[in-house]
Amino acid sequence: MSTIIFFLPYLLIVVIFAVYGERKISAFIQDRLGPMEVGYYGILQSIADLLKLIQKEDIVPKAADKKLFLVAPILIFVIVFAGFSLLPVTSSWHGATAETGIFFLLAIVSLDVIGIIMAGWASNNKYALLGAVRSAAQIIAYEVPLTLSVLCVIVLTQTLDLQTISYQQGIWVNQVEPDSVNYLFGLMSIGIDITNVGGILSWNVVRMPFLFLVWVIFFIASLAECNRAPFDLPEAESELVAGFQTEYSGFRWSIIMLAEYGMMLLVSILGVILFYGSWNTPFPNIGSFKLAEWTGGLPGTTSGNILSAFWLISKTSLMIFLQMWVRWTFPRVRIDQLMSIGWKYLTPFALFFLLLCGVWRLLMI
Amino acid sequence: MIPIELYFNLSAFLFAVGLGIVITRKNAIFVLMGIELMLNAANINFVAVSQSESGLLEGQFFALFVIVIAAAEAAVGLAIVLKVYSYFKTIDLDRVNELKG
Amino acid sequence: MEMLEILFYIIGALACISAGFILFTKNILYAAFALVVTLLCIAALYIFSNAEFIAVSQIMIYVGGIIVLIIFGIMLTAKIRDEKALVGSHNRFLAFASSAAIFVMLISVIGTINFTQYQAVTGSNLHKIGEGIMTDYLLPFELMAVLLLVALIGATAIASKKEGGTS
Amino acid sequence: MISTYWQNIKSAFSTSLSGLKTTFKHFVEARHVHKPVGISSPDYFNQDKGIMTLSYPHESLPIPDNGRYKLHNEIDDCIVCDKCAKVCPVDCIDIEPIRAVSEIGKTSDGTSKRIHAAKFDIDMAKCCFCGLCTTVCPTECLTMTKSFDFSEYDVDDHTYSFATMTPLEILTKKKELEEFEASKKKTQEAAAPKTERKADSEPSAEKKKPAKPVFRPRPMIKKKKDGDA
Repeated sequence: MSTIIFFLPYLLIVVIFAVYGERKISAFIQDRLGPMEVGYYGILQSIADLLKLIQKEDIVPKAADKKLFLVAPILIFVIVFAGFSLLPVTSSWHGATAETGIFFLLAIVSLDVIGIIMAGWASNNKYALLGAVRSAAQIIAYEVPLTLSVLCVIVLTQTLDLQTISYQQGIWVNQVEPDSVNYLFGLMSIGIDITNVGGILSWNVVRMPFLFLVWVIFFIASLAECNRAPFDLPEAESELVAGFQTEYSGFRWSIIMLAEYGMMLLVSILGVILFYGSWNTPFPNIGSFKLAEWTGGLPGTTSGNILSAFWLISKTSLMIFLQMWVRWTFPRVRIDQLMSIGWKYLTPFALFFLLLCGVWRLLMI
Repeated sequence: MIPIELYFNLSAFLFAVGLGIVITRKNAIFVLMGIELMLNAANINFVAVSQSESGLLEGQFFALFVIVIAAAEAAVGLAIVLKVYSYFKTIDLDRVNELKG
Repeated sequence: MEMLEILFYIIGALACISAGFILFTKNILYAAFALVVTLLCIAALYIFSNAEFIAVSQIMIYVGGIIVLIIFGIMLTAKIRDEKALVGSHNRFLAFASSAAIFVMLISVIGTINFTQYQAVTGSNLHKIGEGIMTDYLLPFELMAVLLLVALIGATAIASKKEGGTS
Repeated sequence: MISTYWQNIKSAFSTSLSGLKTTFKHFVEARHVHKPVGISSPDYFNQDKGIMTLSYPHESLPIPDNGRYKLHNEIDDCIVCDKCAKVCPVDCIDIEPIRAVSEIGKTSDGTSKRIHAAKFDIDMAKCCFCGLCTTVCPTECLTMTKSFDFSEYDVDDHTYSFATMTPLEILTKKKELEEFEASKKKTQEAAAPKTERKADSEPSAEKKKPAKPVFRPRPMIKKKKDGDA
């Protein structure tokens, strides 16, 4: 069964709740109340917004390139949504069986630039074009640390398939890789077998503790890839109005918004899969308390499906919260700061950690 | 499975179209695009052959190297195009006809 | 015909149509986006021929890299307002004659090949590619890396604003 | 050079973490909500964390009793002296007096009322809240209240009428005044010598003039809204 029938409604629900959540989180961080009027505690605010956006007129500027202008938002969304076709949802329900899962996801992230440039160019507006060019420069620059940080994980997991990576971080690893043994911190020399202990101990961040720093690099780079604050230069509202989306209104603008939140969700799920145990439970088996088995569920069973989906979704929501928290904490960086963070700090460190992960992998066998 | 002739025919068509683009177009970037198309047409053949039973992965390696070298070629080519544009104020290949720079 | 074959024909036709569009369109930016479609279709064809890794590389490097470069090149050398994005063509007869000749020649040559020995197989070859790059093809791989680095530096040096070719 | 590189990383981490800590503290403290406690309350300064916003129409800070917002005229105490209208820098008070034939009553502080207020309109749209009218008011009937939220859809609705007389009453009072003036003139004519008569007749003629526009229809006769929240 294709995961699309899960991800399309899930994405819509996530967007509706994320818009509401973002407003509430920003409000609480700034000691405000946020939306309060529509529904109990303003819970229907984003639905009201959605209705408003759908009713709005679909305006195409006179000087714009009409065909590209109309196609661009849909292209952006389609490209982002294509990335979801590979993600696993539960332990036995995953997307397309692609050996090159992560590689394809990284390609998706870089494809997104095409849609943004198309939107910016077709608007025939200085701000839109500037925003699009900035966005392209930023996404291409941050692809390097992003890819390198993902590569650090790949070196440890020895596979590009997302579902295999997920299985490796739990107690069911022998279902896909028979006879493989998980040691504490991944080190054979310590000799503590945790294959049947699982839980948080078998997550990638614990298997190779330095992966936490790699995750920091991944997280920063993914923020830049999503064009989110503090790297939201392409849509810096104080200088560029709204960047490449300046000329869009109504339904098409909401599609762009949907794609933006979709991208957030995509990189959040990717981060969880790569570093934080995917759909695996955080509780390990302790002696006769088989917490990992009770809270994880055997793959293939109903409880296994429900529990693993629960863990994946809750971890992803935590990641999205983290993105929002970061957004409402830091001011926007300058374009030269952005480039120097990307090239001078993140890239060398990602390379260093890649080397470290290679050495760690040698210790694992 | 899809017969390999189809890949070859398609690749022949794309190659011919790429050649047509390279010959007809005046704009340097258009010409670059035609070249990319021709490189891709060749790649299709390499990859199509490499799926055979004997596991001729050489075709895939070749395609991989072609893709990467095409990236290098495009980077340098576009840099040259930009330089030409800043000097001649045009990238129309018919009007870029002085050798002395 | 089975599903896969129909899909192959659709994608192949899409590739041909978009390639033809590049040939006939006047708007260079439309041509660039049509090239995106062609390259994506070719990536799909790679997946049909059991070359997933090459397909993703195609998307990543060609569509995500080269096309973006080309679009930047177009943006820096053309303006949407003053019709510079529209480009004429010349040598039409010569082009038609030579491409048609090449096409006919290729098709006739392809017709003579005996393809029966090339029986397609399915199965993973990702690990083989990885091992191949690190063993048999290590030298070309490293040379490619050096070439990319040289091209990168060269492109920056050429396109930089400084006169007199310092750097 | 190298040391600044590492120092940058160090400061980036420490400042980022402290920033995140600060915002998270605020996020957690959002459990508390400021109560609508006024400045006069002793625990006004004790609420130093939590959500500051008041969801205004539903709750609002208490206004001190000496707040200077909407004007209010206690018409029973008003002696229609016209001082407020005279002192008003923006001419927002519009009074139409009718002299009474005799004392019509006393205000609460004992001043006798001799003038009817046919019209006592205050245009709050013009008012500049200077409070001069309240200072000059001899009977302290014109006051500023603490009601501040009196927005309307029509600017005309900002004119508040405090006169309580009905059109019929105004007519009767005017007639009474005219009759009284006429009878007074007669008695004066009868009593006074002829030389004084001319000088006396002129003010009475003047007095008659304002009586002409007896009644103008007012479109905005509206009950005074009680805006105290």
